[in-house]
Amino acid sequence: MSIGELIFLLTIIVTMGGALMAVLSGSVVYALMGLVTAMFGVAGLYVYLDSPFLAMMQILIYVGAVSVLIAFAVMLIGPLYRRPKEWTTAGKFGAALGVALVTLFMFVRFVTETFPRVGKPSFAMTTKEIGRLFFDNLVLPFELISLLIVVAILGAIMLALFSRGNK
Amino acid sequence: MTDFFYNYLHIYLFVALFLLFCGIAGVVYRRTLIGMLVSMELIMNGAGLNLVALNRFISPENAYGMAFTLIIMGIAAAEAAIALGIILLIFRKYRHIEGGDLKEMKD
Amino acid sequence: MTVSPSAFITGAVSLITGLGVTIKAFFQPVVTSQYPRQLLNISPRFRGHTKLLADKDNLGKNGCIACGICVRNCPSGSIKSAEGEKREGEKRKTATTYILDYTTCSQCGICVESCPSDCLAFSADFNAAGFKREDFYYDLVKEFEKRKNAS
Amino acid sequence: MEQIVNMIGRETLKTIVGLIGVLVFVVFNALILTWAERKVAGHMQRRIGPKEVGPYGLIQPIADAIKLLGKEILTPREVDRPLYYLAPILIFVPVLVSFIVIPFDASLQVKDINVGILVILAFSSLSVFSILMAGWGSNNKYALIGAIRSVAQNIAYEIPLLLALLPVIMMANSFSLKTIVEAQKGLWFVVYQPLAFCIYFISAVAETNRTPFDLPEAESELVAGYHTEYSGMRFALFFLAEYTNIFIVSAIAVTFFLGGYQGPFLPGIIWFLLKSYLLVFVIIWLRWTYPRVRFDQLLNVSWKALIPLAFINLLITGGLLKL
Amino acid sequence: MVESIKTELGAALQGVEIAEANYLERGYHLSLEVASGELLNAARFFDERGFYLAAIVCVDYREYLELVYLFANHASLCKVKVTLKVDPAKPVAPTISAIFDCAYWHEREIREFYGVLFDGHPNMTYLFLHDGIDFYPLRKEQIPVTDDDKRALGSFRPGEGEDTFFVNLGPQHPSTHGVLRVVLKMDGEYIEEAQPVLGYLHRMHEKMAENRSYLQFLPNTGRMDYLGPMAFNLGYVTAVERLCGIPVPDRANCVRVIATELNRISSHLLWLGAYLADLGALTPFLFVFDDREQINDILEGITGSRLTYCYFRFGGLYNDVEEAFIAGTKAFIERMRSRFSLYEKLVGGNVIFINRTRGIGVITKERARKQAVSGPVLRGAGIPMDMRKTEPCAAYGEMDFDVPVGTRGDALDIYHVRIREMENALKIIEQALARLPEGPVMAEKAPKKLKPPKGDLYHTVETPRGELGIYIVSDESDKPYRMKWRVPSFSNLMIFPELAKGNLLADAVAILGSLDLVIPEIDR
Amino acid sequence: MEKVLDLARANSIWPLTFGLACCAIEMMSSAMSRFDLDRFGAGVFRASPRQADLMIVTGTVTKKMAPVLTTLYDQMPSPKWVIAMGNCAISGGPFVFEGQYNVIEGVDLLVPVDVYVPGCPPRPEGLLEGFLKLEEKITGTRRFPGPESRW
Repeated sequence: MSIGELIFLLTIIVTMGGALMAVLSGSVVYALMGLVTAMFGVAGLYVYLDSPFLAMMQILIYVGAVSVLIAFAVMLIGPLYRRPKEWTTAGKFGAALGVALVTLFMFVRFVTETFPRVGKPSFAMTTKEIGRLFFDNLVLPFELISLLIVVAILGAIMLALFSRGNK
Repeated sequence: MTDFFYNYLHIYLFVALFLLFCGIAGVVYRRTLIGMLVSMELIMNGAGLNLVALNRFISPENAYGMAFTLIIMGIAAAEAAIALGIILLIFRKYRHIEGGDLKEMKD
Repeated sequence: MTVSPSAFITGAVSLITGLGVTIKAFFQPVVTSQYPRQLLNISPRFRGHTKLLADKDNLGKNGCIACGICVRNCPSGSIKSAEGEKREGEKRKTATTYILDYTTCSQCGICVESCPSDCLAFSADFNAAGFKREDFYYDLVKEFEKRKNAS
Repeated sequence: MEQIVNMIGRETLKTIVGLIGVLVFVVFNALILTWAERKVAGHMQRRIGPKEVGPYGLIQPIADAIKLLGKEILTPREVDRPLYYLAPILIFVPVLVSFIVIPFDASLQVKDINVGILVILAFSSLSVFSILMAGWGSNNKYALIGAIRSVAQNIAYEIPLLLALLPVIMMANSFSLKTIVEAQKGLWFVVYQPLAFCIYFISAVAETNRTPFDLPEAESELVAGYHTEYSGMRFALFFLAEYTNIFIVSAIAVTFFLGGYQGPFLPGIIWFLLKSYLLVFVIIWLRWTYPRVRFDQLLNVSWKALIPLAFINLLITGGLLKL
Repeated sequence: MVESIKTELGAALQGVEIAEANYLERGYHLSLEVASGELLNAARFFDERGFYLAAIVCVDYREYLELVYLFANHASLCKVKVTLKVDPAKPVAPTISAIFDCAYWHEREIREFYGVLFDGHPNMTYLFLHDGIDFYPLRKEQIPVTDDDKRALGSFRPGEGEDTFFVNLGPQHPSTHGVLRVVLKMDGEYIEEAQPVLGYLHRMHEKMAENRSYLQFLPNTGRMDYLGPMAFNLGYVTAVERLCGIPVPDRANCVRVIATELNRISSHLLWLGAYLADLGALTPFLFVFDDREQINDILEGITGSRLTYCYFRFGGLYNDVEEAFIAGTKAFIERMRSRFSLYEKLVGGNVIFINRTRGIGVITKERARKQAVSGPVLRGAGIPMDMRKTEPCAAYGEMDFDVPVGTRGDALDIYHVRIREMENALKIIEQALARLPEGPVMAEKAPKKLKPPKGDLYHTVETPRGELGIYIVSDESDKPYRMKWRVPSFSNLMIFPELAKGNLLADAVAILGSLDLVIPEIDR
Repeated sequence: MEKVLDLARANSIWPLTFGLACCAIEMMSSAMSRFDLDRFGAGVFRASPRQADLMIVTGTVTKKMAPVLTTLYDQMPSPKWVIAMGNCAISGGPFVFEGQYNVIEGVDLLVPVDVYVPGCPPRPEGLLEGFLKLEEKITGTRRFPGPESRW
């Protein structure tokens, strides 16, 4: 096994472990930490898929923006809030087992049957190409997403203002 | 050369599936809204991974998968911002963030 | 916080003048007096703890007559005892022990002012420090003898 | 795929050596900077600063470091242990990653990644996380408020920081730091982009939590902010990371706006360090001059001034480049 | 003014005898004794006519406890003493905290030191003392605190609840300059409620005063307000001189003015530095200490001490000044004048500083009167009240100086008032130096042992922080029967909870700093 | 090894920002331009007890303050030191009298004190001397011959 494979396996374990932690841990903070771990793992997988740009964007947006936002909300609410019990130990175990079984089943039943065991062909998509695509074939989704983000920002600001003024 | 682990589509798809089901389990069983949000993000991550992997293996001549993953990221960010605004608002109003107990959403 | 351009400019100018002050100070000489190496000129009136002065008529012995006025007048009871004995051929007593508990002294100078024989003065001991509280229970008579022998 | 195999195979050694070099540099840099900070502060306040420990007090930071290492390793009872332990370690990851891609000289760079600047920016968000973990894990109110402030501040200033770097990326047509430096053969980008430079610098000072934006550790309000409960070695790690971050933001500013390692006569590395430490000096200088801004003012500066300005600047740059 | 108040008061309170007092001997113009039913009427009367409540003093005469309410006026010199006798076995009095807000704290203080219950007071918890004290410290006889009382008193504890988030500012906190503790109830970064907890440095000065002779108490004055000890010294010696009728030589008076003003500058300088340190700028702190060192050198040259000077004596000074002092002071004036522009550049003009302080902690004139704030804080609110002008002691009457006032009443105004006060202090010092006469510095017939005649006196001086009132009751012995210190910081702190409410945590620090508190003075 | 550690500790004493009363002003003075504690590496005042090595008790400790003070001391990681600065901290100073009910008569009753610096307040030189004494205690040797005590 080469170092590359080893790291790849590690990345997968980290991703899956993080996902499990995100779902199963009792405290929201740990769930968030799990989520961040999983996101990092996915970013690592993107590197293996020859798209470092996407990996960096994954970290930048998911870790840098989304999870920080969630963390921010947790901290704001946190000190005042007694966390309810989310999982019992048995429930945790069962859930993990269930997820694993379902995944395995789906994987065997559909994925392996649908997609062939292909090797990775060579690939030369650069950041430039993705950009081109956005302004070419995908211009409508791109515009829509921009609009969505603007609306989201406005909405978030409005919500924040509203809650402040409400008091 | 090509028989490294990381050259097989199935592994990526397996991880993506795993993320998806973890996310679903979380959304269903989590009681706090923030916990649900975390699980939603997991689902989105799974979807993104799926797209990129398929793009990479099935149709390497274009980059639609990657582009859509970027779009998903944008949506995730926007969704997180809005969701958190709502959660904070709910918290201010009801002093808790447990989804199951939110019977009335009208005001 | 709407900022008009002129306010913005004055603000920026004020920030830069602030930087100017500190960079000017950066190149000015330091004002530090490096204590163990250098000493400040401490005022001769500096109030350390008290010390006994010599008798005006007889420089060989201390001037304290153990009258106890300072003991009574001290606001915080720092002067524990001032005892003396009457030596032969002298009109007044001479102190044999004069215990000052410096750790309760407030350096107000009332003892110095009230001393009828003007034999108390402030020492210039400006840097006392020690490892024990008891280091600062001074016997001023013994200390006076020590000073006398040293000079 | 070929690339990756090659990278891991052949360049592993180079990367490891580079990492060790980076570690040594990080420690050395922090030692120098703590000394310089105290010395500069001292002279700005017309005093000497460290002097008695070694010549010109140069041994001072080493004494501090040894002392901090020799302190009792103390874990407060009420802390959330995993988070508390992890935070000071995690704050170091982005620091190390950033050093990998910074070109100290034309040939002195651990790895030239073609999305270099994105690596730095992406990983810098990790430091926010470690601050959050520290604040939450400490189970201390001051630390928590400090952490919340830090996050809000980082969210607010990450955007103008990025937006200020984008025009340069557009002009150089690359994410790679080395290419950006090479693109400044003629004129430095600061000449074309003075506004972007100012915005970047302000945001960078805010990102490193330095006065006048040091709200997360505002001493008069929050005792010591997010690292209130940390002592000894763990505190030293935070300290180290803070000073390394100062250097990194200066280094990026130099790379992006001040021509990186380019300069006449002297070797590139000297020019690079010279420029970087000059900016570090400015940051220290700011700290010892200004009072701290208030929380709402801090956010206002970013949302109402820096971000719109940066956007306008970006639009103008884009337009001009197309023409 | 005094006449009209007297007739109006006579009309308002039927059947109450109003005595005119000799102001020069007693420090107040009118005195009247009311029954507990009429106290509220009297308080309302004074409230309507724009008086402020300078202090409430309790005196234990063994047969009865006497509550002394001292009213004074910002507009003109008219002080009224209202007394109320209370049964020592079952001490109850009506509260006037609904009319004068500052009574809220004064009454709490009296409750714990004398055990007087105030009927209708909203919060009678411990303010100064800790739980372990089981007697009323200032009563002449040791009376144990009953269990009921103890339970009712109890020291302050922040309530525990799910929805509250408390932050302690102090007692060990970088921004409190000592051991003040403020418990802040927070909503995010905003303050919902601020509650100061005092007494972490309660050093029993008032109790000590009853145990010591007049002279022996003198060193304590410098330790009450360690930043402006000269003014406290001055207040105490002039009070005792006024009580005993000791004349003071002209030269001593001039030197007193110079020393006090120098001390005022050093106090304001330290405030400036500490305030800026609160706001996050450390360099000004060191710059002002540089200037302070100059003042310390000058003052140490005459007093022999750097901080707790203890320089004035009844009837004069501890020792005479020399040429070096005069030369040094002149040099310092030169130096200081040039430093103001530096501070203006570094601090006053700095846009961050202005934005941090403008509109923060706005004090209206009405609030200032109700809370009886004084000193620069009061002048920042726009009321030109200065005891150096209205009741000049030492040689202040012959000095020409301005009383700077603010317009908005915010922290920035208070900053400007303090800076201009320093400039005026320089002016005063210059004048005093110019007319420094030759002669002795100690009155010739200053008695060795002081036994003031029977009576009471309310004497006020302007300290760097505001109105210092000393209320002395003498019973012809060599020790004061009761000595109450009406300290400026105590009154100034009282306004803080109100100012902090609804502001950011950072603003609270800025407001607390602008009040310039010295904790030992508050705690006494 | 232990020696190097001691040397480092002695030369990098970070005090806790902990002002109680009058002496706190003199403690600040000694950190300021004129005296500059930072020369000895001791100028880094930390507000959090977790990061401090030295507690300078500057002033009167009252019974209300005592639990706070001991808590702070407990929060400091060892090795830690205490300097009792000023007479109040050493023995309650001028505030000790018969019937006093609120002052702790000496901070050494609460926490172990390493160095005592008497005075009311001591001059900054006194505090610097205290620091040198503390260095002496840590390393076992006195670094500066230092100025003689002047009686």
